[in-house]
Amino acid sequence: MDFMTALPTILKAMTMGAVPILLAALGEVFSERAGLVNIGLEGVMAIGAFVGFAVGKMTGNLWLGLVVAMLAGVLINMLYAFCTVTLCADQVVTGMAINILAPAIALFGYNLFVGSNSANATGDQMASIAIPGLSSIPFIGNAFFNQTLLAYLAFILVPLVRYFFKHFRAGLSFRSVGENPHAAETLGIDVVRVKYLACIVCGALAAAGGAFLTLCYTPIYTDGIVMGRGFIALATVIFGRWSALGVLGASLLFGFFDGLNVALQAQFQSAPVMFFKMIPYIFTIVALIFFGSKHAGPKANGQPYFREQR
Amino acid sequence: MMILTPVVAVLLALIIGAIIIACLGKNPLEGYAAMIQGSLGDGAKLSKTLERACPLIFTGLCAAFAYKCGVFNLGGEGQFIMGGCATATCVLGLGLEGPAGLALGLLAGIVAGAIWGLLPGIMKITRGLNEMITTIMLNYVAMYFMEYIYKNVYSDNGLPKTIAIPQSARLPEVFGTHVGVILAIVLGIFIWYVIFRTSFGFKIRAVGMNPIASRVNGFPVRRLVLLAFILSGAIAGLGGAVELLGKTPYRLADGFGSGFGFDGVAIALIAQLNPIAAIFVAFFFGVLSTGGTMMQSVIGVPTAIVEIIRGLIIIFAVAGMAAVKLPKIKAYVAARQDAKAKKAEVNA
Amino acid sequence: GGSGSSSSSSDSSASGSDSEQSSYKVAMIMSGIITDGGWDQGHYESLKRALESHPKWTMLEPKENTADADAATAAQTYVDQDVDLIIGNGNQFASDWAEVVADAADSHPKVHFLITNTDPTTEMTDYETLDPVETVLPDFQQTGALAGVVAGLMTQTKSIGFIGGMKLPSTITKYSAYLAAAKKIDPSIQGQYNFEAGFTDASLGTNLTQQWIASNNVDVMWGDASAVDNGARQALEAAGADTHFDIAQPIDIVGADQPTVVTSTVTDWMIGQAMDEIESGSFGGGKAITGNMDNGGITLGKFSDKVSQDVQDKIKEYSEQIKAGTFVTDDEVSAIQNTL
Amino acid sequence: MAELLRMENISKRFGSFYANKNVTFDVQEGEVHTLLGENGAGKSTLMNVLIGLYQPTEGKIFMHGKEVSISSPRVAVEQGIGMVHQHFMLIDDMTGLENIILGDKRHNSPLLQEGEDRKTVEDIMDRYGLEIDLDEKVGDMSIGMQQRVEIMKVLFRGADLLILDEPTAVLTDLEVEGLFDIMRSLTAEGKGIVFISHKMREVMRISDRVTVLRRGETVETLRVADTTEQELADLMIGQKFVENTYEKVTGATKDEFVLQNVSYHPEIKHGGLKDVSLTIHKGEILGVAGIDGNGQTPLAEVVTGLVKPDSGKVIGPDGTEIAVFSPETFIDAGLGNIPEDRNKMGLVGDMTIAENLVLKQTESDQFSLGHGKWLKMGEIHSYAERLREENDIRCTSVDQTARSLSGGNQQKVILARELEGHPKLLVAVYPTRGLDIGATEFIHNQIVAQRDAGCAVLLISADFDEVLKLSDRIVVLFEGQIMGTYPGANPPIKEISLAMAGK
Ligand SMILES: Nc1ncnc2c1ncn2[C@@H]1O[C@H](COP(=O)(O)OP(=O)(O)OP(=O)(O)O)[C@@H](O)[C@H]1O
Ligand SMILES: Nc1ncnc2c1ncn2[C@@H]1O[C@H](COP(=O)(O)OP(=O)(O)OP(=O)(O)O)[C@@H](O)[C@H]1O
Ligand SMILES: [Mg+2]
Ligand SMILES: [Mg+2]
Repeated sequence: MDFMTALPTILKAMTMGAVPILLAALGEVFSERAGLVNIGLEGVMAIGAFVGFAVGKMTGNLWLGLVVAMLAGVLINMLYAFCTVTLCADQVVTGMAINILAPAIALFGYNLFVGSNSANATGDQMASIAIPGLSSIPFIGNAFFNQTLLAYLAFILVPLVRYFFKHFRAGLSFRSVGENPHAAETLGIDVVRVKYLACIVCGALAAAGGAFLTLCYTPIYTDGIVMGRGFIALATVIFGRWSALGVLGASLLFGFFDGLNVALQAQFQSAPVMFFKMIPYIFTIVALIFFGSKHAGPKANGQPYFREQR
Repeated sequence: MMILTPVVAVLLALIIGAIIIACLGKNPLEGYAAMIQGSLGDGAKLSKTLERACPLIFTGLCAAFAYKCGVFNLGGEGQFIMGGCATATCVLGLGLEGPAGLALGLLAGIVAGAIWGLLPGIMKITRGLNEMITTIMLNYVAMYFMEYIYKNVYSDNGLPKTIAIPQSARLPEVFGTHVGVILAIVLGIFIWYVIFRTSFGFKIRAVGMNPIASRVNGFPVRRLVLLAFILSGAIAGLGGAVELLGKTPYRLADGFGSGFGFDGVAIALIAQLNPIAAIFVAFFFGVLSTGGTMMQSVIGVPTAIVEIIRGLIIIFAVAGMAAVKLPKIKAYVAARQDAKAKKAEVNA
Repeated sequence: GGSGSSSSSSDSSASGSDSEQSSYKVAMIMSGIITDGGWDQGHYESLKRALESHPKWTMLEPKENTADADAATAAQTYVDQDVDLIIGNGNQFASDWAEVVADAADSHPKVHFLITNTDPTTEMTDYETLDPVETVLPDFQQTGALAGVVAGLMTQTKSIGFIGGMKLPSTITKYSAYLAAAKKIDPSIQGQYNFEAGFTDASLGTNLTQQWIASNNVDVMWGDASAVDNGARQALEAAGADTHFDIAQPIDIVGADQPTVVTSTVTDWMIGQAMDEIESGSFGGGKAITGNMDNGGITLGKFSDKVSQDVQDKIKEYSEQIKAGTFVTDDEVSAIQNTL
Repeated sequence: MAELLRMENISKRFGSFYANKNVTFDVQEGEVHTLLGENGAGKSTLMNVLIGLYQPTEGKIFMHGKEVSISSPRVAVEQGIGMVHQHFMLIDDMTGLENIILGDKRHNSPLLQEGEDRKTVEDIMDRYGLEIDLDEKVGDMSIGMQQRVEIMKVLFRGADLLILDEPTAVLTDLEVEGLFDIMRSLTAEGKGIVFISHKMREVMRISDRVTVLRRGETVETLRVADTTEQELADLMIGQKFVENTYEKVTGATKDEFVLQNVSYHPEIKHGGLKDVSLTIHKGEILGVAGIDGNGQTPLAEVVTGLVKPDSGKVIGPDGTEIAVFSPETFIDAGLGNIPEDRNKMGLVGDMTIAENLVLKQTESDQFSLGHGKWLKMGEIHSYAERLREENDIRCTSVDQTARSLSGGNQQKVILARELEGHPKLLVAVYPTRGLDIGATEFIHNQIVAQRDAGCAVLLISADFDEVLKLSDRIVVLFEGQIMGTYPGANPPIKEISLAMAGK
């Protein structure tokens, strides 16, 4: 394989592939910073992908599609919030149930939407916006500076999220809830409210990540379109050490290895390509091993919070 | 309380499901009758349901055992698949037949599952990697590795499936189901015994609840955690072997084991990590699966409906069990019981 | 060959009621969904076409998203309902249904099974009985050659690509015939392929096609991987819909919202023929129904305006040769097949 | 003096159990009002009600004479009530400053105003003489400084009423003096303080009034000037309290456990050991005195096998050098351990009392068949019942979780388990921290009885009185080094105090 020929395309695949993971992972950062491990990202993304697709197609307004998708994501994530925050149910299994339920709802909706009218099967796409000058930089120009607006927004979100956690009062409160909710409560921080807020942000961002798949990547919805990206987003949060910048790096890294996988598949056609397909997953593990993550994340992450518990 | 809640949860989920079905203009009662008929209607149906539940018992036990030791093993699927791969490799690769093939096949499954469980264990202990993530990643690796096995190594005439396990090396049948089902049930009881009636299980539980105190009190925590990884992997691996050796089509192919790992986690948690309860919950999942298919086809609702009902059942069960543990609800229940006791006193 | 050689058991029980039977039920079991824009939708549309010409038949709600572990149960539920024809969308059902078919042959003699894309001689060796079973085996060499002709005539860069969802014998045959036919038109044409893309990961289709466009100058794609094909079209469109073309499969999707698609190779799964055989009592015996250009099993869909009349005429001409079996020879196809 | 707070007929029920019943309590401006009571008497519960963490089942609260409804901690902050909790409410991963300004709403901006707040905090630090490293992560701070952060949190929010729940339990005498100074300057400004402590001496020194709680109910409110230590103790436990004194052993010479030149991370000033040598004799209590954070934790970790020293030797009871540092080795060699943090290190909170009692013995023939292959549940249960009886462990059943026990009873469970194994060496770290006088007496009696039975005891405690009361010999630890060894009978208190300060 001529690596230099393949590289620009790999980089393009990297940036494209990173965006949905990045969006979902940023949502998960909010969630976990508030002490909620949400393994149901995969399901929320599926809802986002479908609703974004369907509303975008129905109204012809893709941004409306995105907004409604995010609302739908929030809605489904409220189910998670209610179970885990109000009822203190186990977060892992609740998330898992969302992963079963949400794609089923999306599929059901898709059946209703497309089953009656197969013209609905293909939607519209957001156009790429090439930034003049920058987009013609060799190798990286097309990858980084010729993207859809949603992708640019996702990348711009990274410094914003970072700024939020570093310099906003609410950011500090968020972190305290994930570290020690009882302490936060004694300082007048409404722990339950923060957790619900975290779920709202998480649901919205994860759904936006899903909607990216149908609004910017391919103009169709299929059952299973999320393809494990929700789980990858979970991994990038840990790999990225619960920080926005880290998450960006991790999702780009994953995107790169996925792009490399495809490049290898494209060029070594008679090889057993399943070994190429393993690359992103194996390298995520290898990267985790080397750049380690002894840092265990927010201390109260994953634990239910009972107010009157001692 | 702990038995009543899931039952109520299931009923609630079924009621919501019924409303959805009714909205589609179908008869939910007919659907649910079909569900029961299709899964428990006669001996043959029951045995199919048991066979469907069998792998879920294994992955449920895998999750329950690991969680008891504080290990969040989400890799049941990968371990299950690797178990199947090893069994296929052992039986097909060595050309084994008869009881030898069966025994070695099962053994290979156990070993491969254990190794696939060991890997995230080592990563956790040496590098502190969160096993929830590594096990999910390893699920994908296992899935693609299985693809290699059934497409490139033991492919049946170039088709994307392995050649079938020879008749003589398959698990024998009793009462219409393969003996793997009995094996799974016996294993469940055995694991219950290990966890709740042996010193080893006692230590596993202690480590799961408080690893620091366990270490201070002289338990070899790292070794126990590693063992939990290995054993839970071995349980899932055995499940993969049993599935391959016991159930038609006796081959590896796309979709082998798919979703069993996560179902296992849900089963374990709904069963409150009790291995014996896990057997029943897994059986219920089997009923949902076979019965759901029947319901879907009889009343003609989209397949997604069955999945929605399944998701609702899990959510309601988990939420319901969490709800009864809430301090407020507990206080209410306690107050009610007090009042009852007082009434009884007055009456007496 | 359609001449029935059904076994005695199904004959005796079926023929008695056949004349009176006024309504029939058909059910379809698939691993994906009916709106996947590819494989399963193709089957579903074939079924609907068959129903239009067979008013006695009614369809049950298709069983979508059937997991491997539930394949046999799904079939069994239809057997229990005495459904006359149970269709399995693809050879993955062949290995799962052996037991169900054997049981049903005894207990429900009126139930028939049709499994598509399956070669009964190699893929149904573990069946105890083939009495109630038939398969459908389209002539994929024809399909491939049709697509190859279109690709060969449309490509400017002499570089064409193919994405298949799964490495099946049929997939390999399709691609080999595709490339052989294209080379027949211009021997300098090069082919790129991927047989393992799955059927859901649209982004893989995009990335893969982008790589081929960048590294190999591919300008015509033919896909056999449902959602993945959509991704490929996305990449073609991004590279310029005026110079990059796609050939769709297995349903006809040429239209305004598919700017890159120039035509489609359409497969019909010959379900009507199976229905006829059941009505007449000749169904069964494990024979394979072939779909080809003669019986309408394989056709080329509409052309988009990107295909000039000139090219369309040539395609018609070559199509006749393909139909007659004179365009590409088996040897030419297997020569390519041997290099894969 | 004006009334600051009045709580009237407060009741708080958990399930069917009343933690507070009809409690009435008030605080005047400029007063220190102490709440006194046994463990579980309901002191913390009452205060948690006051700051809105718990909602009272019944009762009314008045601030400055006006009835208020404190529905959440936020309301309490607005009412000028601040609490330093018994278990610190700090976020280890944040700096001192971040912990202090967290959740504060003085600025309208949604952004943090760290610079401005830092100045405010530094002003308060100067005013009350509080010393805090604002940029250090709280998790890395000493306990004393963590507590000052807690107090600063309250002051920063401008509280008029401070609640200090057992603030002295974790402090050394020196630190206690510092705290008292702060408290005095606060009351001088007219602020009111609710003080909770089990240490009678302190209560007598700092309080103006004392309210005694017993089993959730008020017993009496007294002016300190009108009462005595003895009277308060009697009121508290509801019967005559008799404090023991113990005879000191002087002749013990047989070495049971020896540390020779042990070093462990000597570069860490407050967390290492430097060239420590000490000998624990059979039948003797060796007390380790010192200000918290001078190497007590690593010392305890080395002698219980939790960490391996960087250099030096540890010689076990049989006279051989210990090669493998793991708790198992030490336990096999005859170690009994009452660890520093009973919840985290001593007990498995979610296991039952019975299970915790047999924690180390599940493989013994007494409790299992075939070395742990089959646990004898009945045997375990009756054993637990016996220990519960013997050690006065107050619980409804031995099958309830250890977590649900009060602190004193938790400590009794640990003690029962450790002593039942007849250890050769008993390591007791802060064994009575946070316990009431009754429970403290019980624990002390048990430790001395163990010594008398021939056990070697290493007592590590930040409570100087406790060290003086129990030790047969005393060593002083300062910045990871042994400053000197002193006799336990008629100890040179002055000299020891100076050594504890590094002089
Ligand atoms: N969180 C809890 N959940 C359930 N029961 C509890 C909980 N906390 C305490 N209890 C029970 O409430 C009862 C009273 O406990 P309490 O702490 O008052 O005991 P105590 O006799 O005062 O202890 P001590 O000897 O330390 O003074 C005990 O039976 C205890 O087990
Ligand atoms: N959240 C809770 N749930 C159940 N019981 C509780 C809870 N909090 C406290 N209790 C029980 O209420 C009683 C009073 O507890 P509280 O903590 O107020 O005691 P305390 O007087 O502060 O004791 P200590 O001196 O040990 O701090 C105890 O029996 C305790 O076990
Ligand atoms: Mg108490
Ligand atoms: Mg208290």
